[in-house]
Amino acid sequence: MARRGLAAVAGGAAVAAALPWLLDDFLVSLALSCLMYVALATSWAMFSGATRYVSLGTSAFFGLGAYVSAWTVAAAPWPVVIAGGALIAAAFAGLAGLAILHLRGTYFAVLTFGMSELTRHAVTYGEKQYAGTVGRVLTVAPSSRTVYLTVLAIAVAAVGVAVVVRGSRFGLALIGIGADEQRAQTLGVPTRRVKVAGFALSAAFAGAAGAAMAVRWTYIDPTAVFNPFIGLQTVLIAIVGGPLSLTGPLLAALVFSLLAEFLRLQFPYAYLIALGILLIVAVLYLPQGLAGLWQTRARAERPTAAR
Amino acid sequence: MMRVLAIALVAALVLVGASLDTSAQSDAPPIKIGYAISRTGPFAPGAQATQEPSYILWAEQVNAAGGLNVKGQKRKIELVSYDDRSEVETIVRTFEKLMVTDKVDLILPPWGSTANFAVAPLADKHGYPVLAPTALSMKLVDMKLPNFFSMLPQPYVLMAAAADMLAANGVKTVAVIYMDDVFGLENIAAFEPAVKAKGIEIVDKKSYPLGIKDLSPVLRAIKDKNPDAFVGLTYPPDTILASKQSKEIGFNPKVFFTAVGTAFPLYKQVMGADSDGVSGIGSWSVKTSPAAKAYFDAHVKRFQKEPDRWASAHCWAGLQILQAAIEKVGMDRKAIREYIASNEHATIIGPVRFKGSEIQFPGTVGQWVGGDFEVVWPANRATAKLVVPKPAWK
Amino acid sequence: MTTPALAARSVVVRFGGLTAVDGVDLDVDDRTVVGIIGPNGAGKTTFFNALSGLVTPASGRLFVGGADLTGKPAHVFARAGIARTFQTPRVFADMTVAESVRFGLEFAGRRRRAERASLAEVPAILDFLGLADSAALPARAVTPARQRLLEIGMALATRPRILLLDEVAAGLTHAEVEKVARLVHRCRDELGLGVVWIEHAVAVLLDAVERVLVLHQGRKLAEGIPSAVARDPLVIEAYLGDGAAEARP
Amino acid sequence: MRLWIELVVSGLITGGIYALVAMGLNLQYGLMRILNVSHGEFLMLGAYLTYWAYLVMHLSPFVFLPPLLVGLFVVGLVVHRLCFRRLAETTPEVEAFEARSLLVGFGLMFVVQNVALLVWGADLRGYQYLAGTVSIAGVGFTANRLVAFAAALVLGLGLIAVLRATLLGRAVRAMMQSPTGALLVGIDVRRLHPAVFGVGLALAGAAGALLSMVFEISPSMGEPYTVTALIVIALGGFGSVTGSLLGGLLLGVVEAIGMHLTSPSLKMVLSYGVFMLVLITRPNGLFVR
Repeated sequence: MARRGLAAVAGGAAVAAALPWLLDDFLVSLALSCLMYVALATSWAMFSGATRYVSLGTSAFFGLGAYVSAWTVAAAPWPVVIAGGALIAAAFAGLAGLAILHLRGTYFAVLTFGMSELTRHAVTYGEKQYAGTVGRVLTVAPSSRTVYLTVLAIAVAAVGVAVVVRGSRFGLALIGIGADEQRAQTLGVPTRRVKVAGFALSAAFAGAAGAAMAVRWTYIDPTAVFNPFIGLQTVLIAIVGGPLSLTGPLLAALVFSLLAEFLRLQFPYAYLIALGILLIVAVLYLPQGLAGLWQTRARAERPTAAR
Repeated sequence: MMRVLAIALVAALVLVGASLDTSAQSDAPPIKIGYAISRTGPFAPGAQATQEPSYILWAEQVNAAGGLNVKGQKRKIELVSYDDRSEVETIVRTFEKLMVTDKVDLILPPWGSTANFAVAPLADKHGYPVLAPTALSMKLVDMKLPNFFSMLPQPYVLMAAAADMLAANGVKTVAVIYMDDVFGLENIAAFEPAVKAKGIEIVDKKSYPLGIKDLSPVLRAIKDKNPDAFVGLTYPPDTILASKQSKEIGFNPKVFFTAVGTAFPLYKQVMGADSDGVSGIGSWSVKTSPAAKAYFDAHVKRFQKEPDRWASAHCWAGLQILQAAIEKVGMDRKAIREYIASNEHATIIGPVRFKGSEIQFPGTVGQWVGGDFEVVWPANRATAKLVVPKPAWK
Repeated sequence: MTTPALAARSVVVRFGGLTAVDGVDLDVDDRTVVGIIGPNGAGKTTFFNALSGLVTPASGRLFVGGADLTGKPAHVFARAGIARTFQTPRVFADMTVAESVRFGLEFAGRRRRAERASLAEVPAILDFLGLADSAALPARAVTPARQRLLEIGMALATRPRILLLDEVAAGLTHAEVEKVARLVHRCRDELGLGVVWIEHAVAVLLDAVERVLVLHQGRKLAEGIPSAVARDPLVIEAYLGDGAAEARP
Repeated sequence: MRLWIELVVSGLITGGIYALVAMGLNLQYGLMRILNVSHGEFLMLGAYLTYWAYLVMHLSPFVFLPPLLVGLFVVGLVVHRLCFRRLAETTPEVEAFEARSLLVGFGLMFVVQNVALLVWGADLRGYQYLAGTVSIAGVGFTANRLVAFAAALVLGLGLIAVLRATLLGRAVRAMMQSPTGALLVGIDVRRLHPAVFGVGLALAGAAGALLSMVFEISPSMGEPYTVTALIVIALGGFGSVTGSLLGGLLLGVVEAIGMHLTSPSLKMVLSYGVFMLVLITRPNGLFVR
């Protein structure tokens, strides 16, 4: 399974990598948005889907990545900037995880939301106090093609890592924690370590995505990059896709981004109403998410059964 | 599976792109002018108060008159507009669509500094001139983008005018609050040296975050220091909040100045007679020129609401400049850009010209006088006489 | 004297103001079956939670194979060879029976205990329990009795030294209970495990264990061979308030 | 001393509204595990309807309050029937239900917010009602803030009284502790749940009506109140309506004093910091013994 999955990821990535040479700027941008949400939703589902620790904190990691980019892009090579965004986000998630991963369910969801708002305001305050500004202008920026390929690489890495994790003991531990945390612990899973590591790993992708996307906007401020909607939309996509499946969030990221864009451009005044209704209908009538549509297949693909 | 997905993605992308290709055919092809602006999200109140109505009104007026005169041919305007959801990434993507996919003839800017920061370099890259009525940041001007023109005077101009006005009216002490964002920070940075140069002492200086719901603790502390003037470098909700709460605690400085939103008709609606004597950023009134009056009346007729007395008219002036440029040099964007950059333009806010990205327009101060918002500073722009001290809250 | 496989010394567990376990000692050696009985609320399950590391005792010490594990998280206990089941089966509902068993092997059961004759393969464990024909079913779909067996299977997959069984016979028919008792003995004899078995239905237990410990209101009331404990007046009195009929073997 | 009185009273006034917003949300969450993130949207709806009634029909917000409460109650019944009933039937497992009801909430948020946009436009709006200043012990307060506070308190205490004094109310409270208890007391959950959901929306609407007298309104005004409600609920404890009342008042006072002692810029850092700290260290709320 893991090998087949990775091969499929490579195939998809090859096609996506050719897009900047085939399509115009707008369609490439649209593809970029899709890829961003592929990266965010897949990495989210890798941790939150498996463990059922529903995190609304993706925007915190995304925003931190964006700020790392703003701080360093003029001085450091591009790969270092991206890696920096990923590392800072992961380190932050690790520390935050140590403090909050003992609470489950709604508590965790609300806490992660609070964490991302707290981060936003703390960055605002810190920037104002120590840099005398809240927003930052990024005049040195790599070409949009570079940004696209970078986000593609992040998305591919997110999917690839999700596939590998799914087939690994680490992934099994995450699923065990989601099924019954105490039980998993009594079977020898070091739950705390696994949770913190999983949370940090998933945050790394959001941080990298934030670092890559920020340079597109010339100017970033906390309101834009810590926008809670980034986190909410990620959760929404992952759950609509089917948080326990691999392909579900991926597919939902594409469907959702394209659908939202299509509705926005076709019905400029009422599209969010349509989107809201579609979302409600999807939640009510697809209890397993989009992945439920090919449920039987997904079952056969379960890694532990296949091995 | 993944390969199928990837192909499906490409197909869907192309489909979305193709389905949105809105090309209308007619004998005299219309001029396609595109923009994305906030109809939803946090930027929407600002965008809908000061910007999009003017775009719509302008296109309607031009079309009612038969269209724009382009090289002897009357061509109508076709607006291609989208909601930008107040999201920077969506703004970038939509403007790419407008310029690259839709290949519109011209674009109109989005609302607010953040959005213009994202759009200005993009428009410059594709060679589209932009006349931005709601971008207020020296950082943007300092990028020296040839195709970017700011229709608003920058903070150092605005704040210098405010400081002049304060000094001329015998203000010795001032308390100031400002918002924690690019608007507040750039303005406070300009305000401090401006008042210090005039020998005015800042007795209190406090910043506050977006979305604040209670300023009374701050205002009470300020009241205790009894400054001659109060200056709020505020946005509409906080402008009104600061006013209401100053009234609540009976804080009556000689000059009460608040920034964005003071010039909104909403201000008078919620403050009633208390609006009298409140000053703020504003640059025009119906008395400024007959053209301004005509704009005002047309706006009220079309939208059943008044335009604000600051950026709305700058927005309209930008559209006037664009119109003049098209009728003078045709649809060549390079020529339009040159025309804008190198001429003086007659607009409803008076004659303006550009130096780099910056509009050459004096800083002004407005005030609610006798139930209307008037320009009161400097004297040569004034449409009414400045009232100092401000009458106490009723 | 050799070090016991599991030793609890004056273990105290408190919840807020309530003392659920109050100074209990217990030694368990390899290849023995120890029973713990006591009326409802005696602190049996809480004591198990302490023995498996799920709750940290307020005072007292826990030794596994001589090593002091007091205060360590539950997975350390699992890796040290303490396996347990839960009163209401806590199987991984969405996993198959085989996957559930594999889970234990992947974690605590991963380390080889060369000196033990433990079961190291999923099929071997399923065969041992007679669950082979359910291997591919989701855990949620098998009968409650089989879920109990699966619980034991998951525990065995950690390749333990000590097996803690929490009311594995509750609600079963007489014939099923007999089978469980045989299974417990096989764990002792074939796998060399030390077993601690909590049961509310005392009659079943007294027949199957070598030594029994009686808990009452968190304290150890009596300890000894079943026949002696069953005649202990203190024990009988404790059970009178809770259904004396059950207490007689 | 006068300053402190001012700060505390000012904080209490803000906190009263916080409490009212939080109580409705907490009622829904406590009883049904629906964390309705569109709560603020219904608050916004209440605000707009009140504004509209005032402007078009010249009705005082207080005259309009009873029909508004009834109206939003009915909206609540309909929303529950259309969305949450089916969800509860198809998703018996609590954690999954919570996650999915969160998504339904987002859907509702999109719908309600944009319906308001279509109807009223995006502009900031407001009106003048009881804008005069009242002096209490030498400290001035705008009449509408005092009145709004009083109304919030009356509604909040009224709700608590109903929950404590009536049989049905006590059953609701019992169920908020243990959902299975409903079956034992023989309560018809299929009727009770929509009703309580409706009450939650009605309370949100009432809060919106009161807020519209004090603050300007816009279609996107609701979200921050949802967030504040969450903070208050965390302070007072999930599922504890009385806790929400106290938590709201406490948060208002803490913010006012904190803002005075530090800087308004730190206000948000402060609120979220307190919120995180309380959740991490006392997940059941500050007022649980």
